Amino acid sequence: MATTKRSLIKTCTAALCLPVLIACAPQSEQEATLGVLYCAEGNPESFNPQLVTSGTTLDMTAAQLYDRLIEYSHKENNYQPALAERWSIDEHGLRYTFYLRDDVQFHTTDWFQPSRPLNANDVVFSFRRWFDPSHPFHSVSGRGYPFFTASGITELIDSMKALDEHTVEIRLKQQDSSFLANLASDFAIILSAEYGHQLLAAGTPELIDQRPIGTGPFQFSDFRKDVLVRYHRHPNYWRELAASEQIVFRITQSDHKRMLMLLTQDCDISPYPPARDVEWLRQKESIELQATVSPNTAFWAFNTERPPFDDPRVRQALAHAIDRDALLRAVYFEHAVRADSILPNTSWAHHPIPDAYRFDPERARELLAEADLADGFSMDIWAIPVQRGYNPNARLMAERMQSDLARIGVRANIVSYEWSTFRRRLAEGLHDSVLIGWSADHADPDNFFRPLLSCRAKESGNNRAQWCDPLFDDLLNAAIRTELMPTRQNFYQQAQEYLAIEVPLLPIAHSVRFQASQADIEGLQLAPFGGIELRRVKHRDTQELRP
Amino acid sequence: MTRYLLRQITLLFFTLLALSLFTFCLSYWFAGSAVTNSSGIFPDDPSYATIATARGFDGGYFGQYIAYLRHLFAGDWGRSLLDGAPVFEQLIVRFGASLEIMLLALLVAWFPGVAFGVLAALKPGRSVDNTILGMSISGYSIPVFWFAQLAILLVAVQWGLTPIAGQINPLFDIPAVTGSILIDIALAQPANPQAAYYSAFMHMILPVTVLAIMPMMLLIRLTRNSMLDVLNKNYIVSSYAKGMSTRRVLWSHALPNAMQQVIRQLSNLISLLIANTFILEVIFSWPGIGNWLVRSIYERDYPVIQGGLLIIGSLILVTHVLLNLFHAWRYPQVRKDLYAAP
Amino acid sequence: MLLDIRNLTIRTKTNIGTVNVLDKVNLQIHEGEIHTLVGESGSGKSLIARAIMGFLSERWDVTADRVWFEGKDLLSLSAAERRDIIGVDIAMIFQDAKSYLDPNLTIGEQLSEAVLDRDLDGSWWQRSKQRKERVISLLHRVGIKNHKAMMQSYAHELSEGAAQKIMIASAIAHRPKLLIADEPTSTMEPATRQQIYRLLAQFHARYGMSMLMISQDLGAIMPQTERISMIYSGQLMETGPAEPLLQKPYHPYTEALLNTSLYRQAESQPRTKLPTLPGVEPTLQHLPIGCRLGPRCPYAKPECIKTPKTLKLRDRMYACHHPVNLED
Amino acid sequence: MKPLLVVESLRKVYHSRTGLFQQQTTVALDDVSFTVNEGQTLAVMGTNGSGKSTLAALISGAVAPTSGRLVFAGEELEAGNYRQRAQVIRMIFQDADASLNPHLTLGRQLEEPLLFNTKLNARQRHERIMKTLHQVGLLAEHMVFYPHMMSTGQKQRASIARAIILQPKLLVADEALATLDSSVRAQIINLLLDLQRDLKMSYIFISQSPEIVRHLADEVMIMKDGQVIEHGDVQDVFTAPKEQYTELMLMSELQRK
Amino acid sequence: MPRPNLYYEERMPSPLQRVWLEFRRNAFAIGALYILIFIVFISLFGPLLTPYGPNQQFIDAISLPPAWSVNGDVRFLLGTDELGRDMITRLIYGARYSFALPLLVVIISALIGVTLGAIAAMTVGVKSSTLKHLLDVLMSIPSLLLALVIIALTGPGLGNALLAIGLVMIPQFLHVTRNAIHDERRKPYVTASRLNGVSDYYLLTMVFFPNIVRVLVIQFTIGLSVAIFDIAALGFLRLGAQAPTPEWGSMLAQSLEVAYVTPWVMALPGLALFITLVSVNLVGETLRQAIQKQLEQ
Repeated sequence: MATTKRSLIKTCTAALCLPVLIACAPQSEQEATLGVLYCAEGNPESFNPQLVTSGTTLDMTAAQLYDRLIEYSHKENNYQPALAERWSIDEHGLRYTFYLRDDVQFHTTDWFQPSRPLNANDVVFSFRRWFDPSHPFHSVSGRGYPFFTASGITELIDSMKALDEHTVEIRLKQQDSSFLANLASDFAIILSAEYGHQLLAAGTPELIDQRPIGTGPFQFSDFRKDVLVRYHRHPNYWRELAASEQIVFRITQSDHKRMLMLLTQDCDISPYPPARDVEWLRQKESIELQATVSPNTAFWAFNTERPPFDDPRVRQALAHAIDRDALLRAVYFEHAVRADSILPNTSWAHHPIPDAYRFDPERARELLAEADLADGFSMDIWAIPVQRGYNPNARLMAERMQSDLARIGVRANIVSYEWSTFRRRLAEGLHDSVLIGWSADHADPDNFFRPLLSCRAKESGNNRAQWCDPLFDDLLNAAIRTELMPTRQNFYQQAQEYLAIEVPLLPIAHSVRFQASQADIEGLQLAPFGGIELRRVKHRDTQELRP
Repeated sequence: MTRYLLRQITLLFFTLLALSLFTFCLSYWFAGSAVTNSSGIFPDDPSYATIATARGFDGGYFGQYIAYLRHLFAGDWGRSLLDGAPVFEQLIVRFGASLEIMLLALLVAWFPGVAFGVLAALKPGRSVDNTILGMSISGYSIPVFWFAQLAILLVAVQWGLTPIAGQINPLFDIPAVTGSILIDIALAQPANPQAAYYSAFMHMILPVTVLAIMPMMLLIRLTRNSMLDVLNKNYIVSSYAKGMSTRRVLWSHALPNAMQQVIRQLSNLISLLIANTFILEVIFSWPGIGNWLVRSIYERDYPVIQGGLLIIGSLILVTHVLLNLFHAWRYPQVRKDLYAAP
Repeated sequence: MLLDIRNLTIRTKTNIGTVNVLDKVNLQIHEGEIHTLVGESGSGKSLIARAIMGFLSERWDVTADRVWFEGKDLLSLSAAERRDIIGVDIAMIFQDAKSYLDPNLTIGEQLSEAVLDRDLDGSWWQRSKQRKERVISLLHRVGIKNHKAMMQSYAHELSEGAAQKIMIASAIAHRPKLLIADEPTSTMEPATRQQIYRLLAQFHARYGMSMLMISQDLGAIMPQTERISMIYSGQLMETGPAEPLLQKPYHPYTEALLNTSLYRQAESQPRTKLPTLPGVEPTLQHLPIGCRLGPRCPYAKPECIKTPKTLKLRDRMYACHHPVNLED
Repeated sequence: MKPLLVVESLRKVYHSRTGLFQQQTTVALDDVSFTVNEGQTLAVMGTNGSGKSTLAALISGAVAPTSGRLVFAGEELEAGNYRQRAQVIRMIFQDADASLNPHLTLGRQLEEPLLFNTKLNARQRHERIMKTLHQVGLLAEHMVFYPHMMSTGQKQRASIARAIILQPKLLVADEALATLDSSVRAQIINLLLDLQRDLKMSYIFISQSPEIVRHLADEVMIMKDGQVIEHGDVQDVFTAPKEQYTELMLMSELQRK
Repeated sequence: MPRPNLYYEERMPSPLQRVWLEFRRNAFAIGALYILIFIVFISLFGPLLTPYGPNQQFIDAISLPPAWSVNGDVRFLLGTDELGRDMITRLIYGARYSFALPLLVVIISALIGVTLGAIAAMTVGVKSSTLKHLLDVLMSIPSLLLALVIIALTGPGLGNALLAIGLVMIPQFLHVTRNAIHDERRKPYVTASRLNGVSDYYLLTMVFFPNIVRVLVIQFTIGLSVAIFDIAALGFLRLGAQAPTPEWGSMLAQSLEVAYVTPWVMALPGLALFITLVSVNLVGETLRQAIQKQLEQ
């Protein structure tokens, strides 16, 4: 038998010995895994919302890690105190004074232990970072501050100082009716000055955006690129503590995959479920679907610096070539309305000009002929690789548009990159045209014009049309300098009419925004503007571990 | 054997050198600055000049290559062009994750593959053989990316049996140290290891099974063919002449010799496994190297592409040599052939 | 009578239908006898050996009136019963011995497989020790002194002669009553051949075992052969004691083979043409009817086709109507 | 008798790599000289590895010598000039089966030497092939046979046909009879004897069998380790071998007598 | 030369014919061969068979199930996709990208590789075992990975993917050819031909080639199967054919977004790919077995 044994051993070695298999453990009800799983669409570009405009990043950071001085209440339609317990504005609308709370604690983590609660220094530190080029952190991360640059507040602020430990004063150069709205937006968050100094001393300033410290309901714990972002509850939060011990953002690019993950309970919350799936998701008992009319616009922006898109006739022609009603059916499954202005229909300044964008291939061909392009040309359509509230499937939309464009002799080529590359290249202006959109950060109509189409927005890389028209900028500036509604409305109307002639972009749709979650998730509310607040979110019952 | 070992190691050394030379050359072949492509530092970065000097770009190509090798050994494999993260750190974790499913799939494929192959070889031309062979060819032909998707829809979504993404329920706070989730759980020592292992196990079932299908089918055919070959050998006859039972003959003579041929062709199997792992990682959001490499190619993240190729290439080369060594160690007559080769 | 084979017939399917590869072969081997079966390649001589050993796969249909070994019918035994005989009472060695050794096991390992458990006793450890001793003694018996080196070597390291010695050692492990040797020396150089024959003769003398030698050339049969059977194309042509058969063959085939084997060369003149049978051995698809030598036989008459028969003269048998050398 | 082939101090050394930098040198043939006369048969005997196959390969031209020269009828044979050699020296291989191209019909294979070594036209070639087939005892129909359809004996005849189709002066047979059944072997021996008589060819016959050598050869050369240790008339060498090595080799089955 | 069949009634199959006779005995393999011929046919004449264009969109027929289901429409036998394109039309056009183009690529690489391999084998002898080892190592790298490397250099796209696969296949054919010729050249029949004084060209075409053609055929079927799979896989990873090209792999990738709601859009291209691969592999494996059997006689 010795021989048999020996060859048996040899064969076993040859068969790559089996490691001890894990015994299948039964489901255990340990508490260490309590928390909520949120399916995010992409990697966060940064953990500092000051630096970004992408909704993905904002959703994952702004409301979770940070707080703002004031907040906007959709219910009451006014501004509410947050870190500032109250504020005052002088009669000229030029001097703003904020009185801060004294009980606000920063996150305590492995890499930072705060020695003091929040004070005016932190606020000044945070604000100066984006408007003061001499601030030591101004050029850290090298991304610029697109929202602030584009909305013009960088230029607007004259000075800022701490009057005492809990009072901050901001002076503006001129009156601006959207200033408070901007302060209440997701971008105007407060960082820790103490942490900033500690990092400067250590020579690693860039960590301020990578291992964030804030005052928000959650504190940063872990980030694995393409896999997850993990936050834990901030135990010393100044408001009611977060309902969940832990919140994990799972990074999944495919919307279909996210939806399947919702079905397999790999996710608790899935923002922006694809429009085509909305109907049957509604039927599922295990899934709760929320919808809100959201002030957003999907549009097709032309790079007006590149020929032939520098010719308004070409842009008009392209606008007339697209059958947007068909897009609404194919892409939005009718969960959207056609956009005839960049401004959403919910806005008080909304002024639709359907005729400028109507579907008319004949007219399109004429216009092209006028522009000496009767034979057509070929162009790139960049389609955003992620789905946003305003556009559930840009790629599909681009494919539909391809056939529309083919009808007027334009050969379109669809281009797409991973989301962060996409945005980087977009900011560099490497595109011919792009299918993208905008969701409002706050209710002021200015938020739709200035960050998207002003000359400053072009500098900040946020102007997808690379369009800069002094006349248009003048209209916007005039509108913002007054508080009088009819006057502002008039200016905005003119602006929209001007856009209908110049067509730097073609508005496509204002969509309904959906959000899906497991039925046992509570505390989740859809905000019409900007990001998602997750601090009240939790599973209804004592949570159980799911494999 | 020692001489053979030395020879194989020399071979490995030179092939690895050739591989590193190739990835080094890629910096030049890719579009853009070679400094950026190898280090991941953009020309507008203030440290660009220092980096260029450190990488020998003020000198000749040879000096640059030496500097490149030095950086490789120091673990400085450049930074991702996309997010500036050091490539090497990512690589290690992702490599662990890839290796984990590859090895597990190989394991899952191995035993049924060999068993079915032997079964088919015992009754050549009979219905058992034809069924197994037909199954093997069809199974081998299923496009793995399609099959994975069907499996997800049916097993995970329709029946709700398994999760479909990642290595473990992310609510388990398991820091990624090696990338291999089973090892990481052991290292992290969570409060509830049983539950964590269970969760990891459930996450693995689908990707590992789907990944194992093609190698298993290939293995069936390899085993069947070499087994048929071996069963016709004279030493099988002489074993029967000793009065040995069929079982003993199979176990101590036929199977070990058949395995020899299978092991010789194992590198085919490994290459199949690697290619399929790439695809499946994308589908199952497995945080492995293939998933990462594929996206980097799409995004033209050159330092990552180079690093990924280097590590996958090295894996293949090392496996190749290990297989050769194992083969020579386990099967003595192979060594004679090797020496006899002119 | 140790082995008694009556009317052994082996059929197989070819593209022209089922043919009798072996046609009613009779073979008797007495205790202690060396019996040589001579036939050219393709004549079916190896099939007989394999049929006895039970090696033939299912595509060979084996039937016989009897294949008795010590009164037991080998064809009707179960696999387990057969194993009590094969490898114990009947052993076999082969042509091209090296290929019959497993390339991946050492000679020691392979030889110990031949040692049966039932011959050993005691604990596992003791048994393995006994086993090793048996293997060493086997090696010594076939004249291999350096058993240590031999046990650790592999087949590819052996010379042809040494490999055949290992096969013999394995075959004689249980002092078989019958040793079947299928052309054990045909590929060897003359000197090595002599060595192997001497070794076999030695065991024959020592154990008194019967041997069935298979050879394709009358010129290269074992000198100690007592009886010879001639087979041609699956039919037995002639059987008889060695000396008389070689001196005075009755069957034309035997005579032709003797002439062509240069066996009687001493008598022949160099550079003269050899008397040969015309034509070639038939293939399975073209087997002649009746006596299969018919088409090539210089004495063939119609009755050879119609009524082939086997005649017996004293202790010799021949299957021919027109025997040669029978005038006395 | 005129000397047909003169072999002068032929030497063949093989190099084989054993390690990265080591080389192993094997002397296969060491300073071998001899002469073959017209119409004569020279047998070469020796155990495996004695260099006799190397000798056959060298003479037939399949292998180039390390040093030494071959002079055929006063003309030196160049190594690598196959066409020069094919006219005068041809070879019969040990394994007839393996020496025939399995994918060509016999006719095509017989035509091959004619195509490259003669100026015959298609009809003449065809005639020559038919004639040669008859000479070796094959039929016209064998022209369209593939090797796998023929018996061993027929294959050996075919390879002999290929050897003699160019009407060479010298035939080298490397163990050409070793694997044949005795009756087939006798047929081939007869054929070779007939051919020698009809075509006045010389043979170099490599064999291990004393019986065959005695029956066919005029002279015998005994080789050991690449050297000729004994060379002489068959009768002389067989009746009174000088070396023990020779004696051992000649022993064989004849001792039964 | 007289023709064999004229005066010899029995069939004289050449060894290659015998392989075919053996192959023909397997009904499944013959079926697979017919399928492949059918796919070649639709690749050639696809546009004549289909009523619509591959990218023609029907707004009134978005995501229709196959015709036999309740919501189906006879106009679209296998249904439509999320853009209202006819599935069957796209599948037929896809055969060009997923079968015909890889086939063409493999043929071209085979021609180049075999030529180079033959030249290499004829001019350079077996000298360096190290070189052989290096080539062996190169062969053990998955073709998909090599293709990925090339695509990393050239950028994604169907043309680049085809180029990459082609480049990857060439050394494989080269290696196989060279090895096969090296294995053959030691055989006595080659020596015999050499001694006949034949030219190198004759040696290559009449002596080596017929004897290695079986190795090449097997390598060809393997190569074809790998090429089809790799092109589809690259399309699936969005590194090969780009939308809206109806290449099966990229169709599959696009269909993932709707796989749950309209499963047929995903199932069909995968099924087409599966059937094609099964056919190629079945033909290849049967051929291999037939050759094996013929070698054993």
